[in-house]
Amino acid sequence: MSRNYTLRELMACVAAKQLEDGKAVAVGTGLPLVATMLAQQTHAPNLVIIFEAGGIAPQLPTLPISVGDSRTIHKALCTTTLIDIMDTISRGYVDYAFLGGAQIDSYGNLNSTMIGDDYEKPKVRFPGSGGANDFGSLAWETLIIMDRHSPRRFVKKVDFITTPGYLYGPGAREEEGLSENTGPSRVITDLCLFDFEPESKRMRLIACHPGVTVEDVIKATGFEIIIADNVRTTNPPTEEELRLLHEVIDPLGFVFKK
Amino acid sequence: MSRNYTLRELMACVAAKQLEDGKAVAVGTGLPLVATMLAQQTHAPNLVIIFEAGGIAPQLPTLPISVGDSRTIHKALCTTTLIDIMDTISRGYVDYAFLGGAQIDSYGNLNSTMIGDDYEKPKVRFPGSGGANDFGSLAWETLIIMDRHSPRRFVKKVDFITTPGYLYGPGAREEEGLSENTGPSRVITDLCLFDFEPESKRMRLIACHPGVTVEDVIKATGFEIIIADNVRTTNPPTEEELRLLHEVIDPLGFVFKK
Amino acid sequence: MEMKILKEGSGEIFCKNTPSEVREWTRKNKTRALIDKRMPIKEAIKKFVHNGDYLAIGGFGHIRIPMVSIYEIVRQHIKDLSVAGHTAVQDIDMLMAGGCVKNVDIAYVVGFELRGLSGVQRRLFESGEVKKTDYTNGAMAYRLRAGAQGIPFIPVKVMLGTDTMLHSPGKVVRCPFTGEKVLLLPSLNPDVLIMHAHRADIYGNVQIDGHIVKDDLQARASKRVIVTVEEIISDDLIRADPGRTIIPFYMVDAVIEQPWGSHPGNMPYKYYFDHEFTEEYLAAGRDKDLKVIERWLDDWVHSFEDFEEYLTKLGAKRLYRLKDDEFLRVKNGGR
Amino acid sequence: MEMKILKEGSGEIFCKNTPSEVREWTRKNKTRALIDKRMPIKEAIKKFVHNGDYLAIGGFGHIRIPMVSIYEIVRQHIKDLSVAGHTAVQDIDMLMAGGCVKNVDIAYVVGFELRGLSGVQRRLFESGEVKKTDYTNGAMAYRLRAGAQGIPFIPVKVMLGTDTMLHSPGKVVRCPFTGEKVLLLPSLNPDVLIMHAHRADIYGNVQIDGHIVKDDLQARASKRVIVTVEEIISDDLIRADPGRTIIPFYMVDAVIEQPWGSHPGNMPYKYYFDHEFTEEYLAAGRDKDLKVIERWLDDWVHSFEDFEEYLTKLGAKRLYRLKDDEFLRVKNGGR
Repeated sequence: MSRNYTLRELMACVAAKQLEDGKAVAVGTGLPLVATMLAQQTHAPNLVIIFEAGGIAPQLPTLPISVGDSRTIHKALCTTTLIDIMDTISRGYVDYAFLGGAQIDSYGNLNSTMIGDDYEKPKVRFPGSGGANDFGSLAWETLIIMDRHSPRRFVKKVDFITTPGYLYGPGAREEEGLSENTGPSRVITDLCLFDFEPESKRMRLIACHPGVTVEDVIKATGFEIIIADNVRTTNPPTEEELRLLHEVIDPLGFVFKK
Repeated sequence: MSRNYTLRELMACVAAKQLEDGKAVAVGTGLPLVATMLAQQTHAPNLVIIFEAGGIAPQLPTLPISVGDSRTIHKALCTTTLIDIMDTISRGYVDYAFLGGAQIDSYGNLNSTMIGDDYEKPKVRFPGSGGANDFGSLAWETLIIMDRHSPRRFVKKVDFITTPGYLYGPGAREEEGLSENTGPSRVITDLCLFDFEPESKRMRLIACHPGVTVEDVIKATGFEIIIADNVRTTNPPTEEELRLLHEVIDPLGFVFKK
Repeated sequence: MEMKILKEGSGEIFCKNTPSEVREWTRKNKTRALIDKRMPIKEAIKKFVHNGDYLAIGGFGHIRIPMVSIYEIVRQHIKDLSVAGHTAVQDIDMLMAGGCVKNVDIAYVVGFELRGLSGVQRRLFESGEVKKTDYTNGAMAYRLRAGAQGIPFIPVKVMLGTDTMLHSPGKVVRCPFTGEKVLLLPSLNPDVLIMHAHRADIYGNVQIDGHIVKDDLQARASKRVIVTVEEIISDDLIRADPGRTIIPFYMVDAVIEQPWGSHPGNMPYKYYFDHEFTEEYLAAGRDKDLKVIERWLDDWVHSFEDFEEYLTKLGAKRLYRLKDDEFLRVKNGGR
Repeated sequence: MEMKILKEGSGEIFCKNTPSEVREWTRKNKTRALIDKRMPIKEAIKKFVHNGDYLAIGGFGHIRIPMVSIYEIVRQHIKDLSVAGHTAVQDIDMLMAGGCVKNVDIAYVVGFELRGLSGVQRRLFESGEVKKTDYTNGAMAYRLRAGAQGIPFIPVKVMLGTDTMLHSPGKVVRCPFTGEKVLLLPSLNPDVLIMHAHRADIYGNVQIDGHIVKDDLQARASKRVIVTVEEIISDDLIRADPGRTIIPFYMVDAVIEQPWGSHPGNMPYKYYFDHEFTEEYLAAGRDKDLKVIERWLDDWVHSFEDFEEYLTKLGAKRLYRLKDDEFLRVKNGGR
């Protein structure tokens, strides 16, 4: 099938649409930040971007390559400390956190720590939480972006819960002491878009990308998924969105390799 | 007896001598600050003055009338927050705290909260701790200045322990959870100078002001005092000290009323 | 394993907000959008300060205090406030004289430092008319830090062993890591903060010159924040020096430009205390005849429509003298 | 009444200092006097960084990192360090490549963000050669805040319910005021902090432009503090703008002026990442032949007497290009 866009571009556009104008988002770099910048350039000009290293509401001149680099404080309204940002999220000011990971399970629990079953000698050691656990614990909604949707990444049980999704089901977050009314709300992959079924807190397919079938998603997912009554098809990127992605947001091709 | 100085001037000079050069002192205003400024003008030019409202190492142009006023940050090396100052004391950076109170007992416990025995309806309500309890809990040495030395102010049992001295004796501070090796070291009054006997942690007379006898001190004190083997006589203020007090430190006569 | 509560104080917790409730409230009631938050002080106080609220006050008792808001609260006869007496001097005294206060968390009140004790506060505290719980300046700051962090309590190493502790709500436990004793204090999330700063933009990005005292913590811990400023500046200037932003816009609900808004307090780098004004006020409050302080309030608060009339009554000459005092200029040297 | 410990993690606490010990140590070992603290970096590292120390690093992994100190630690073959991996990227990677590290408190390591994973760190962590305890960026910051406050533990509302918690030393209890569950974490007081800032005076009053990240907390919590700066300025300039002083002098043990001291890191408002340098370094570390990274260390660290030689090898043209990048200038536009 021929398309004039890549799956990563599509993911950025779908992710951007999850962000409401006038809200605040805590974000790392890479695809989540691209999506956030795209939202700001399109339907959400009044979206407030907050970086964990201390940058608040910068006017991003181009894509930062680190969540703390100079771009993240470019003409910011406030530069502060990491702990102040964590406190700010804890106090309820941050609507969205944008996360990814190496593995995810049906409750949206994320692993960015290790692959393997021996903590002392993991098969692969990943970075660990960074701010992900903090964001996923404290922000109101967690948006998750996972590319390379496959049974190796969408697993029944993650090797390590780095960042809490709904843990082991409804009420589990509250039972463990996490704040009420928080948790993952969307998972954007290179195949589809999930939300979480309110009753079971398990991942639910709500839209497939153009050309992807429900069957494709089922095959690519290592756990049983809930399928919404009407599975939509996501909109492909518009010409304008593609232009913004390449000319304005990532002109150096850090995320969308040239 | 005729003297060319007042008792408050003498107290300031005696208090100043308790401060070693190159140390840090947390201080309020009034007589303690006058003593601190005098120390800086004489033997301790490298004494660091820290104010609870956030001023660190200012070049005091004249006596501040509040522990937070503009003078306390005049050409300071750092202006910060109250909590940062408390943390700084807690971390062990502050050698001396300078306090006063309405009542004191033999262990150096200070009352600046109330007179009377009914907390709900005190006879006199005083300001409360302010930063005094914090200073007295956290600084290494607490220097106490008490004027109007009398049995009403030097009492067997204070009506309210606002700020901890040695509480109920040796080991009591540690038992209650306060940091080790802290506590009051000197009490400067308008009659004399006390330290605390190491074994009993009780007030001990070590010097009388010129013209004051040990008997005078005993009569003016509502509890039994320990008397050092050699009770010295404090030095009267020098001409230069008096000049500094009036011309440089308190030219407007806030503490030394004109 | 357990952490036993070894000792606890009997002090009442006047502020009932928990961090969890406050966070939920914030989500629903505070915008994160950059919107113009300017409004008249009258409207800001009416909208954001309610009878029975727990009030936090910026500055340090008579330094950088939000007097324009204090006067307006008195003028609007707001009642039954609980107040953080976290070094509270001229600010709380006026509120108590105006009959606005029911409860006080005391760290430092009643005193005007070198100027002596307040007649108004002594009367109200000694009669038991206004209720109180005792803390320390450090303790109150730590409670606010817990509130700002969104945790329900915080360990401290002050107040231990004293009556101050026994009249607080603190609880003594042993640290489960080191075994040492610490005092646990409940967090503090005030309903509303009034504060005065040097400048802000219309969105509420706030700059303060000199010591911050506790305004940063109070803004982070409080539900609602009213900021009066000496000057409103453009957001371009804010963006040119973002390290100066002590409080970011989304914490702020109202921005009011009011030069001299801290009078008779000391506004660092702007104007010094109006010493005579405060002495006159203190004398009125100390008069056994309660009509004297009432008359003072009539003359200086109730008879005015707004703060501009107050400034007019003070007169430019008097105000400019306070600038000379601040900058240690020889009085009237060049004028 | 009691607070029961409901659950606890198994993670080892690598930093053994307690706030009480650190405070006592501070009293005896740190001067409060204003003295000239300049010294060569070689001397500062020799004097203040010891085998087996717990090391904190300023900046944010590859932003405002104290590379001049990192290189010197590697050059001096300091061993058995425990390191706060509190977003540690280029900084910790070099230390681990140099064989200096024994234990790591992990919040974020191994990754170079968009640049991918580190070969050096994967090898050392996956073999178990370097030991670790897991935390989060928030958790590590809160541990430092407790250390800075001088309290032995702090409650947090993160890590709850996760394996991250189970591999930390955290303990879950209920708040004695609200009944909600919180996680208690031990405070953190590092032995030594190395950090790079924009400027300081000779006494160690430090200014940072832009985001502070965690340097303020680390300086307050740590026993010893080594500050390298782009520029030493007069204390008159410090006194003219004391609100800019992020770290006051008495916390600082050594001040070293070293322009470009964060290279190849990004120094905000000064120079951007040396992207190619880091890519080359990363490639060397990923090579299965361990000689490749050793050769890299020989070429860029061990063969130099000091940082000046390193800068000379980089060359002025390359360095000035990083200024252009920082200021988003068209490359070589005007040169």
